[in-house]
Amino acid sequence: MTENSAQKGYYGPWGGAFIPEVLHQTFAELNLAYEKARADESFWQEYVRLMGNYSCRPTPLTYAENLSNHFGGARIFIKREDLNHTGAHKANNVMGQGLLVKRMGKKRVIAETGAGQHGVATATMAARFGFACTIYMGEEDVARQRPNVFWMEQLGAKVVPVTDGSKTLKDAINEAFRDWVARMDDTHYVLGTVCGPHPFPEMVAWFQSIIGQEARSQILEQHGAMPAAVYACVGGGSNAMGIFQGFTNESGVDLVGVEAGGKGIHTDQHASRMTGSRAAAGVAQGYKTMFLQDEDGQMLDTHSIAAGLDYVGISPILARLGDSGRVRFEAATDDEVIAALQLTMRSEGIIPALESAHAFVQAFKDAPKMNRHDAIIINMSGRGDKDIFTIAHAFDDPSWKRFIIGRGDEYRNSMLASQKAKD
Amino acid sequence: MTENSAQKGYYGPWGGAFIPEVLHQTFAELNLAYEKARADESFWQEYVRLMGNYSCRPTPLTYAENLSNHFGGARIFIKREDLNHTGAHKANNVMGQGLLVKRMGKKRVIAETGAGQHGVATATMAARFGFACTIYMGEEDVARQRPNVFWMEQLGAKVVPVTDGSKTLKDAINEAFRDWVARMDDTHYVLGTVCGPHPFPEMVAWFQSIIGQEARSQILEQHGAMPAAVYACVGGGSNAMGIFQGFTNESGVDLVGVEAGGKGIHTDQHASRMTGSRAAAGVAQGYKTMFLQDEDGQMLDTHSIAAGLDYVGISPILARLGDSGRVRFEAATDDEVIAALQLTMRSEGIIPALESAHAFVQAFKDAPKMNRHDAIIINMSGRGDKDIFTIAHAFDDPSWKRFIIGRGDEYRNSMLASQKAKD
Amino acid sequence: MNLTADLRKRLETKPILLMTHLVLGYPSLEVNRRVIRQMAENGVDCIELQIPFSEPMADGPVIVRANQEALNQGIRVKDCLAFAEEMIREFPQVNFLFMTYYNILFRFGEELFIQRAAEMGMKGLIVPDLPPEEGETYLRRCREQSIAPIMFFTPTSTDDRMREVADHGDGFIYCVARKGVTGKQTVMDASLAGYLERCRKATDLPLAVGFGISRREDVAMLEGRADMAVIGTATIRLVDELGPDAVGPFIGGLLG
Amino acid sequence: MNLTADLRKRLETKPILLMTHLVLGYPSLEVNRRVIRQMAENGVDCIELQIPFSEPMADGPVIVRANQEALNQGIRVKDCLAFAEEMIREFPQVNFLFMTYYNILFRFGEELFIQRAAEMGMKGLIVPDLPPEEGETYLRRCREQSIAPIMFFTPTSTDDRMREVADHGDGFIYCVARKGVTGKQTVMDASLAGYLERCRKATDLPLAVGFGISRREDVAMLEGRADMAVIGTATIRLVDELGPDAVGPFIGGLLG
Ligand SMILES: Cc1ncc(COP(=O)(O)O)c(C=O)c1O
Ligand SMILES: Cc1ncc(COP(=O)(O)O)c(C=O)c1O
Repeated sequence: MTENSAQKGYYGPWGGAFIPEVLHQTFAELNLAYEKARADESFWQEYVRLMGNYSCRPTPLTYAENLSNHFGGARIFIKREDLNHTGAHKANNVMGQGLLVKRMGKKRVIAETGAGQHGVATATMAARFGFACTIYMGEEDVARQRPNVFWMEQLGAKVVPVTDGSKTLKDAINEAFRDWVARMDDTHYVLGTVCGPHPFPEMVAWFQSIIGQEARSQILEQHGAMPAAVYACVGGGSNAMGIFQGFTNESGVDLVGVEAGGKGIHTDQHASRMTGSRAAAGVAQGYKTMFLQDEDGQMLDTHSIAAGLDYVGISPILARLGDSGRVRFEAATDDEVIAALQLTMRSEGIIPALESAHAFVQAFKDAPKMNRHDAIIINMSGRGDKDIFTIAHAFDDPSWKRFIIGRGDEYRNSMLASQKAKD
Repeated sequence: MTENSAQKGYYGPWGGAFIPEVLHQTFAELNLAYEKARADESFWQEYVRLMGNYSCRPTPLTYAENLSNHFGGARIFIKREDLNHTGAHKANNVMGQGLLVKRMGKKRVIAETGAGQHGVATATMAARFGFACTIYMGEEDVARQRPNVFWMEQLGAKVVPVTDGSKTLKDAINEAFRDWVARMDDTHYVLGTVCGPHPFPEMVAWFQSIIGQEARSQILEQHGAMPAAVYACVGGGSNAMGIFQGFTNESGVDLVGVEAGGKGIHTDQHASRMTGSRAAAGVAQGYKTMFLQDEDGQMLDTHSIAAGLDYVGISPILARLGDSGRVRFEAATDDEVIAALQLTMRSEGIIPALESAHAFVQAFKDAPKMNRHDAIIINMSGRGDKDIFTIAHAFDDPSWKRFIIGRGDEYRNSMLASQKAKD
Repeated sequence: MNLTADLRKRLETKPILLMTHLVLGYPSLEVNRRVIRQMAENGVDCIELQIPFSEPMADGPVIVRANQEALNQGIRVKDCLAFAEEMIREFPQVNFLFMTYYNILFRFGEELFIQRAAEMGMKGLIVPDLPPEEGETYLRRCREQSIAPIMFFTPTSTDDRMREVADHGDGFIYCVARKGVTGKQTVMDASLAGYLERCRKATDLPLAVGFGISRREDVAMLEGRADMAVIGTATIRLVDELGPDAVGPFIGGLLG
Repeated sequence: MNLTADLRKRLETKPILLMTHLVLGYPSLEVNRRVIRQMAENGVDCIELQIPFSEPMADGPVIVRANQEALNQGIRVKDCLAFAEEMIREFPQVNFLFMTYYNILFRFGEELFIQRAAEMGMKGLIVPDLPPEEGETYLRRCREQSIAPIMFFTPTSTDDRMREVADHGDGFIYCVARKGVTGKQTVMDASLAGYLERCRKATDLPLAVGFGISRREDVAMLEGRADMAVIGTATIRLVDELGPDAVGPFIGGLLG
């Protein structure tokens, strides 16, 4: 690989575009379309208009008075990406790429999805833009995230269960690339986060920067000063990059990325690349970054209570910002996440997605150490009601279990009955 | 009863405040607080600020280009109440009443809920304002709407299953009143729609008028003229009243309220008060309106695929607007609702709540008969992902059924296992 | 003789009167008939006949369920009227009152209902969801037909409100002993005593009070403070558990 | 002799060469050994030894599963290197190449890996996810160690791109017959023929082409159009179904 890290698509040693030759032309065209869009102010205006009209941007920056009082330290503000159409920041990226696809004249989009959030967002965008849509999703995730699969299908997308590898997100990404190399002429691959080969990290970060732009002017208006710190959970890193970009130039603002600590970063059940010691530099899925991998370079199985954080790699841009110390990385365990989620629900009437709740965990650790004239922002990347199956399960709610058992029995009986009627 | 229909709280012959004497003082205080708030411009400003900061008002008015092209008639606009915090217009009313409760110095709120939407919204408001909260919900609805019950409980509310009567919404309302007559000193009853005794219809309509105010200026900005028609589903009537108020003075705007036609308004399984012939004038639940009732005045069982429309009464204000011809009433059947829902999902990437989909049905019937220079607005009162259990069931999705059966079996086995471990 | 006069007359010979209550059609009109006989023969002064309604908003769980059961068994308003007429004829020594919710009158026709009730000799009407503000025509028609519209005092009523309400009422005032719905126990304490004093000052009409009365002592406690003790859910529970024939001894016991 | 020269020499006596492929450790190194023997003894010119990787992005389902199976059975990179060394020693008549993804080299140490491969007599490296733009040091080190970095032509490559890529390559050019991943059948049609003509014009290096070749006719079709036929998934399927001993006759049959 090149040693010239100032090359396009590199962030320090990270990034690049490790793509099969058959995609060379496709990426050349994509880069061109992206560069043109980026240079064209009207594109961004169209994007902002679309997000204002179809989603509900600007999303609010909510002052969490009760949580602030509870911790007695910094004033806590919450950036409400949960209020986006489809319930998460993923909408920003897909709608932006949708506009680009329209410009490129392609008629079909594909995407990978883990939790299903990016899949639902992409299926939504495809319905709105009139594109054909195929979503690749690990077979395990298909089984775990049935509600999202249902919605993707209802939105007109074809959901293809991926049966290779660990049958989760990274395998879905591989499979999406396999589709793309066969149908690059009419198809665009809507990558869901700030990872993958250049220009994806840069492009997705650009679309997500709308979060930071808004948050910056909102905190100035509401707090009258820069925040002391900004917290975001980090799966691939798109919501974190989105909000951080509003503050990277403000050296006084502590940017904190929170990874999935799973059962603890000293166990082998987590997905922390920048914290802990299971990750190392590597090249996979088209880019170079810190990957959770073994000594041979084989990717490891990961774990998080939040499906959207359960991924082996991390944005090359964030890896760089971590190296340089501009972004501080922390990890939150599954148990801490559940506790933060409960506190937030009861204190503010706000239900963060399990992913987002990771950011809340670290903010809650830091807030009490700060002063009342400090403000901190938590990026609430999505809403938690999508996670009912996981959260009710994690809370071990007996009424929920009885409800599901009852429904299941009903379905079994009705299916048996219609079976018999046929025989 | 009085024959003077110009009396406060009356709309033609409809409305009034048929309350037990024990609530006389409570209503006197509520009326006073409400009148004071209404006269105080800063109250409305505080309300608008709260809805802008905690929910995401103004909600967008989305131009549905694909649906417009599909029908080839009027330009179809969708008012996006689904993008509110908690996913429906119910947030407007509860947050408004929350502000009022704060002013009145009460510390506890109670509410009825059918589908659970208003219950979740109230529990959310209570968490945010720091009120104790009890939600009354028919036992049947508790069983059907378990996800919403789960969230209400997580938000800190106590959910009380009501085992009387038909065990649905109307019985929950009765039970909430029974709570209130015992604890009126510290408790406010957050009624969920534009029904019940005065001042509730007027007050809830006031809070919901924010929808119509926004929609009016948005359609002028986007379409340059008044719409030809505005469509809203009608359960109690709050989302309809909310949007209609932006247009009642514009005589050229056809205001269309769509009721639950259930299995057909000629069957006895529907909830249409203004269409069909099962309703008659009556007095119940504290107000006078058209109720679905038998010759003796006993309320009838109702049916709708949409739990939020499954109610015996209708707003007295809407009953009046129906009598006067200002609002046209139509009914949509369960089957029509499913078809409209599917078309909307696939065409626009938007998932209306089953309730809201009723409005879409009638709009889709009318749009093709209009011209391209006409605009119509559909009030999308809420989002449909809350309805996954009902929608997946209605669509008879086999993968969904298998998923639920599988989960149920898992839970059964783990419960049996932990049972055994205890023995 | 109108209801108020009748009650005053009875009070000349009794320290306190008794009003009992039942839900028509629960568990059946046949049982109602036997219960009413027991009540009448044991000296009850007034009997509330509750016409079932599907939305008994102001009632507690026992009565709510009785309403519902009666409706489930198909009781109709016209059955209730016919039955009441029969009871009035059979037990002339008792003052009968209809208790029900306003929609029952409204659907029947307010004027017609009041007229029918008056004609059959019904002494009063108790309609808990019809405050005087909503009852202008109702109150006028009751006056015209000389049937007493029973009004309510409650612990939340101000003195002014009591006087205002009493002005519209006739027969007696139904004093709600405490906040909440029917069927719950209350104790006689300073606050209840003070409340009853306020009631007394606000009107000349007899005062009826009930708060889960089930023993002789409960009734005795009211003597001197009110004019009539109201037995609400107690008899329903009794009939449910021991059958209609237990009602007589129960009533007898209450009067000591 | 370097790889290109070796292939040119073989082409003097054969109308077309053969390259076969296998995934190391699938189903086991033992079976690999037997398969390689069959290949070598039946005149195969080149063998691709694929070092398994957990993310085989550019491979089709059959090879993906083989990668995974091999990893599940615990194959390590160092086992692959040792095994390859042994094969090179045992079958000097065959040109061996490593095929793998870049992370395997990267984690091992790019320089070290290339050096090890060269030292053991490996003739070339095929790394499908390392385009020349990312392979500056890789290409330099391959040149230094005289091991051929195999480059790809694809149907989407422009003439300019082909020339550019060929400039970086050595040994032969791997001409991807069609869009999509490995393992799918393609037919020889005008468009494929035209594509191969473009490939030929873009480079002097030998051209290797594979597209689901499984019969003598498939190979024959390539004669005159390409220099080497690549047998990819066909042998894996064969071994799965009929065992390693079926490979010899199969290869023999391909050459007619
Ligand atoms: C709500 C939510 N937050 C966060 C993430 C993690 O992605 P990223 O790190 O790209 O923001 C996901 C991914 O699915 C998500 O759904
Ligand atoms: C999404 C939604 N729409 C509509 C309704 C009906 O209520 P209303 O007629 O008061 O708007 C409900 C009630 O729960 C609802 O949840």
